[in-house]
Amino acid sequence: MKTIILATAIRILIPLFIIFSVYTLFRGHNHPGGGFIGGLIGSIAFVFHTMTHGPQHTVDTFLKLNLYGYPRQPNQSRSLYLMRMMRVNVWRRRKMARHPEIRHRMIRIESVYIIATGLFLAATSGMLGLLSGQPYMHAYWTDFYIPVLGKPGTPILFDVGVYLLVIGVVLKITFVMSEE
Amino acid sequence: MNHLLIMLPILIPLYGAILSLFFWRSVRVQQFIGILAQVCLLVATFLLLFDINENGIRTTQIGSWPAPFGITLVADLFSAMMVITSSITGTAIYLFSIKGLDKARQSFGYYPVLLILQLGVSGACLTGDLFNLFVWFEVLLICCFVLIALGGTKPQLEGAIKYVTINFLATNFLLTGIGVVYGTLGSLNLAELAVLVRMPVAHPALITMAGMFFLIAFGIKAAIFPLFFWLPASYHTPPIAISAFIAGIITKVGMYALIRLFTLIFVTDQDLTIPLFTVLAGFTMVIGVLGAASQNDFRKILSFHIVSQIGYMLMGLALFTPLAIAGSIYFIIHNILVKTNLFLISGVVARRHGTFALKKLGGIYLQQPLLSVLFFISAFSLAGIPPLSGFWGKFMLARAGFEIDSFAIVLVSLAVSLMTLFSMTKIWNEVFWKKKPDVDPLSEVMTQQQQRDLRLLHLPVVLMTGFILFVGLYAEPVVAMAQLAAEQLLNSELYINAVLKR
Amino acid sequence: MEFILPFIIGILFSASLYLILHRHFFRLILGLILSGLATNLFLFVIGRLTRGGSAIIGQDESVAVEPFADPVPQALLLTAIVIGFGIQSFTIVLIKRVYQSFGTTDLDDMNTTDQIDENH
Amino acid sequence: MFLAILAGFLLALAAPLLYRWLGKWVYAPMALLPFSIFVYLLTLAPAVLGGENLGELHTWAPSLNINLHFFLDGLSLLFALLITGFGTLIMLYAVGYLKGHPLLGRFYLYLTLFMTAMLGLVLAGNIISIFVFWELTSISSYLLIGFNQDKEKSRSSALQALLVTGLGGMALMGGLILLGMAGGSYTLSELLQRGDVVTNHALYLPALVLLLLGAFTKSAQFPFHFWLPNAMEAPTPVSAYLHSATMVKAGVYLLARLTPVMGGTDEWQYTLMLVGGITTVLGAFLATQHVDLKAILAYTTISALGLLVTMTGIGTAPAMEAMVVFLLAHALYKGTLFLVAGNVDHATGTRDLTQLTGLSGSMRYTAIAALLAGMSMAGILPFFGFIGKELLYEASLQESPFRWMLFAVSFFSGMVFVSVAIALGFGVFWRRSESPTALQHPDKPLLYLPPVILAGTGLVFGLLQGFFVTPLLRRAAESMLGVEQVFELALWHGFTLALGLSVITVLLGYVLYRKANRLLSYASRFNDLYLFGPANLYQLTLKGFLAGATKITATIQNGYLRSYIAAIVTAHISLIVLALWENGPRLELTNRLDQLSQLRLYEVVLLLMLVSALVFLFKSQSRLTSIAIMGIVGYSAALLYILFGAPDVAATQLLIETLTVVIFVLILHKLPTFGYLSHAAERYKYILLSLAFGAVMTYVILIVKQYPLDSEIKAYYGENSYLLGQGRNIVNVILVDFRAFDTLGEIVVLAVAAIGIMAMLKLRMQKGDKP
Repeated sequence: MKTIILATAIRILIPLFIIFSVYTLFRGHNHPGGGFIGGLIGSIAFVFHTMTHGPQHTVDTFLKLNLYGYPRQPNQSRSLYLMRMMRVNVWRRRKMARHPEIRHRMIRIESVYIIATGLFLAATSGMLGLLSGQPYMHAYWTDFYIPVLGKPGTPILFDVGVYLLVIGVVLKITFVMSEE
Repeated sequence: MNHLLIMLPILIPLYGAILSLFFWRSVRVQQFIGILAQVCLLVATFLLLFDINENGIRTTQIGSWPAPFGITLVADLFSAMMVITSSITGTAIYLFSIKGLDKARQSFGYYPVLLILQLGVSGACLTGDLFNLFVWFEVLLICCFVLIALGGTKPQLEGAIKYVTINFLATNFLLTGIGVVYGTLGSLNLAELAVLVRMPVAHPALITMAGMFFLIAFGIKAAIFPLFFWLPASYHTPPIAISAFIAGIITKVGMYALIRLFTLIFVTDQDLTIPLFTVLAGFTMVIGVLGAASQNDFRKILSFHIVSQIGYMLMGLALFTPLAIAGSIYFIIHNILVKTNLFLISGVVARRHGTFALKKLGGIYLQQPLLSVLFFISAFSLAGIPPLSGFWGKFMLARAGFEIDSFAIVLVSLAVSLMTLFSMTKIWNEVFWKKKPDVDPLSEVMTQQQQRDLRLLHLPVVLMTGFILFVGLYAEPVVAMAQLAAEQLLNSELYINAVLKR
Repeated sequence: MEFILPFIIGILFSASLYLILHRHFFRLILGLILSGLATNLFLFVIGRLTRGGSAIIGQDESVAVEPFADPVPQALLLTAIVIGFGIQSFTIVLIKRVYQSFGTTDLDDMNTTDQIDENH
Repeated sequence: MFLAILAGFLLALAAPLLYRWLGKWVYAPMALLPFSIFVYLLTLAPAVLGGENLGELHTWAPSLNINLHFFLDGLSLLFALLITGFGTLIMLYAVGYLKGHPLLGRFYLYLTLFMTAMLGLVLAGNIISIFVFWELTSISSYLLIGFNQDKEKSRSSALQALLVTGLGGMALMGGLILLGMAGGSYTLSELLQRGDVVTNHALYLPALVLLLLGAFTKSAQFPFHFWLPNAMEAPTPVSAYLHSATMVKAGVYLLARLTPVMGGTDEWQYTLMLVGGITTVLGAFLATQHVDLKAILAYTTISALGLLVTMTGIGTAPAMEAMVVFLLAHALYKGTLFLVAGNVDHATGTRDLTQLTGLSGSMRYTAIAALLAGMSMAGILPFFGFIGKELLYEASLQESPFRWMLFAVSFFSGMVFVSVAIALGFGVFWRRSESPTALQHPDKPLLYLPPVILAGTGLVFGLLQGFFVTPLLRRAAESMLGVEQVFELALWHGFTLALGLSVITVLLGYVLYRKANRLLSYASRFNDLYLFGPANLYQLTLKGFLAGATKITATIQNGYLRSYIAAIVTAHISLIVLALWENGPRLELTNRLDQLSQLRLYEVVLLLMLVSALVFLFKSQSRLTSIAIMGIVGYSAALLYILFGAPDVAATQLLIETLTVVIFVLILHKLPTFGYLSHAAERYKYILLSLAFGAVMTYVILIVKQYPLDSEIKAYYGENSYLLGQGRNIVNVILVDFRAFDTLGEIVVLAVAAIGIMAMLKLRMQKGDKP
């Protein structure tokens, strides 16, 4: 299966797929599409990537965060230390990576966390209504439109949750299965 | 606040599960979250019950969409009682799992799935929408699949395959049933449907037919005759903490759905349904108890007894008087508590002696007097010996049956309860009284850690036994509430008015 | 078409049941998937069908105008399909594990947990 | 009274703890309790004897009309005094008998539990609470019979007793409910006023049958008598207390209690007389067939119980009088004899009558007790038993169609009683022999005092019958008859017929005693007959039940998934047919045929594709082909969705189908190829079933679509989706807003499925599952 052409094609296609899936997600409220379909489209990109490159590679490419850090100096205040860490990680990554004192750490984004986030977003989108005395999942909409994406509101947030969850689930399933 | 209270039984386990997922790597944190969630749930459900008891049926419209169009959550006494009982059981199971389940299983999503199971129970019991009911049943179902197969030992897989296949079919029956209902009446809201079926409809036989789909679907979930096969094939295979919860709760949720639907909606052709239910109830009781009598394994006996007891619950629905329905409700509550407890006890026994086979067990009467007492109470409660809890349900059902001259089914139920007594004494005889055959001195020695663990395992059992004793010795509050709940069920106007705000 | 669909669905149900009743694992899973498919179609068809018009409100209108497809069965169906997917994939994996553990593909070989343990 | 019961239960539960703290002194609190209740009851006695009925009400489950109603009249008082008085002695005796037994604490638990339950039973004034206590006595009796739990015999006897009395218990429950319905109340005091209403009620007969079943099993009447001798496996204090003096009399108590309510009819009288009579004769006869002391006592107890039932059945004033007097007398002497038998067993290690001789030298006090009790049992003059026997004869000789039969019954049993009394009271102890049976330990005060006291009471009651005893028994008889009674008990009635008969009884009894060995030698000849006896029947039933249950279960729960599914689908088909059979709508197809003409080409292609895919699916033997075909079927379905205006569904279906195929490929590519496994005959059966199933589903769709559907939901969603839901895609608005709750559940399912799949593939338990 693993041919160079396919592999390259997929590498190029994946960003397209993801952009398209996000588009489908937001467009779904007015046209065919929505969280599910968007999520499925998005995840199918990853699935093909996994099938061609193997799960490890997919994880390395898309689901790893590089974090950099160095030990705190004895007399350094905690907040200052945190701020510097932030700066290291956000602005000066490349350069700092080669710094001898810096140790870097890879954080793997477990798909379980994506699932949990999706579930959390979906569940919490309904909490706003509940906390303001309305029934659960009472919808709140903004007054403005965002071009292409449409009108933001809690149901859209819900759909985003669905989207994330679907991606997480499909990723999890494919990873586990292709490790077999 | 009103909207919040009825949502809590759903939100607490949901957020508990989400949190547990975030702490995927740490079993300890998951345990903590789980127990915290269960305790909160317990408090919330009690608050809900008191609230309903005072103010009548509570409803909330999810997303503020008015009644037949959005999804309604309805909490009447029956659903509140179900939710409370399940949260009590859940608390006990959580306590049990900490020491009663191996670490490997615990670290593979056991706690979040258990919470979601709890969520499914709450959802199924509170929802007032037919399709939403289906969704929550699916939540229950997938959790059960996962839990039954968790660990993947051979018997588990074998049980799971039967469980999955048959319940998958049940799901399809349920969906087709929903299709038939929507295709005939054009609505999904239970209250609205209740109104529609009472109006002159195109053809009443279609409603009855739709009812049959639900009878099959929920009949499979509730394990009534002749649809129960998956239960004895699978319930005894997973680790005890899992089978205790599933065995205690799931079939009763199926029974809940049956009672709900056949008191609220499918009441138009009772000339057909009542004799049908009576026959099914009789067979379910008898076949279940025969199955139990023939088994020689602690857990298998208990599993088969579930079937038999489902027959009693169905009997209440078949008799269809306020007292009978109240009897069913009481019986469900009692049975959830007792059955879970018996399973837990079998787990404690097996933890000590490493087996469930009656033949290889023995001598616990002398070794573990406390456990003996706990078992004795639960077992004889199951057998319906007064003044323990089983008696009251049996009494209500028997009286209700006599009152409408259904002598045959009452006599069957009494005979079955004698056979239940027989199999409970069989366990008592073999596991507790009998001397343990071929004692292996090495296996008898326990390290201090093991002893401490074993003692901790008693905690949930004691807790549950406390509830069982309360429900039995001081039955009045539960009985009175079950009667009120039955009145609410049979007086569909109450439900309809509460939902449709008429 | 509307007249024929019920028969097609019937055939699908028959086929799925026949596959399930086979003793082979692989056919079992095929049967289950097919049965899920048939159920979904059943749900779709039994709500009334509307040819052509989808359940989308046109750009110029603010309410949907008849004839538009009944969105309710569609929404139910979507939910059902996704739920079905979750359960199906679990089942597929389960069957794979069963095959790994038991080394057989015959369902009839799996009747041990129902047996009554001898005690006499 | 409630407090007494409560205290009893609490003390019972505390017994094991007390035993741990107090050691053998545990008997002090345990004996003090019944004694203080006894005294308390005595303080109430004057009021009861004055004709009052004391009541006490505590609500328990008022919504079911089940309350803790206590009710004390003559009958209850008689029983309650018996229970507590005898209970005190037994509590003392038990510590002597079970000295040093490690489970003494539990023994006291059960015994006290039983005593309290029994007390509750006789004091209860609500028939359902009578039942509650009734079952408690069964349970505690079960625990007591199985007290030596390591012995197989003991366990099976306990089970037998529980099952037989349990059977009665279930019947009794039914009977009491029916009685409550017939009489319109569960309260005893109200029911007692409504005898006429009850006996004329349509439910009278079923209620009677069930109640009698309950009473007969408990009181070991024929054909349920067999459990009682087996129950002698219990330690002797238990046998003495439960199985001679108290629990077995619960059935008699119930009959007596309900006489004013249900008695007086022919059915009642004849059944009681018949069953009681048979039991009397049978018990007496079987008593002559045994040499084991406790067995003999058990059978004579059965016989005595039979007499009590017979007397209750006769129902006349003299019969009731005889019944209460005999009841008291029997309790006194039989209790004594049991305790004596226990002493002998304890001291010598044997209960075989033929091996026991000349014990009077070594066990003087026990011997005296035995002698006194024996004389009472034989009905010798100054003893209370004498009064009882006189009255029995008088009652049975009254004018009635069955007088000779009744007399024969009581005479026969009297004769056997005399013989047994001689054997036990005289033979074991006083008959001279060269080698008296050796003792393992000397007689102990805690063991001999209780029987001596009991036997002495029999003598005292006989001599001082006028004081307290007569009024008490009079009130008791009144409770059964419902009218005021004036009778006096007297030792000496002059030379009456009854006296003469008594003398003859004693003489013949002596002859019987002499010939006992001869009779015993015949015993083996009856073995064949016992095969048809109820005891054997019980065993056969039990075995048959187990075998049948196993067979049925193995057939139904056979382990084959396909047969389960076939059963379920069959059930489904038959239910649908059942629902539509009688008044289902008729299927109109003709007017729909024109729809066929609207068929378009691409639709035909689609359908053909679907059907041919199915055909290939059946033919295919390869996995990959099958997977591909499944994909085609799924995509065709997606096309169908598009055709009918469901783009979202179609898109989802397409994507899901793709994913499913991917999963298939990932997971199942290593499975072997497959062929047909089922047998040809089965295959045809399954084909038929499948076709029927498909046909039913098709029929359902057709019939439902025959009627118009106007869904207000559809209209509402169409109107409000954009205006309120801010979305033009109605389906999506439903999914994320109108019915977002469904979607929430659905994503939860997905999440759990992912977890499950991961757990399934990653987690492999190597060892067998640990609980």
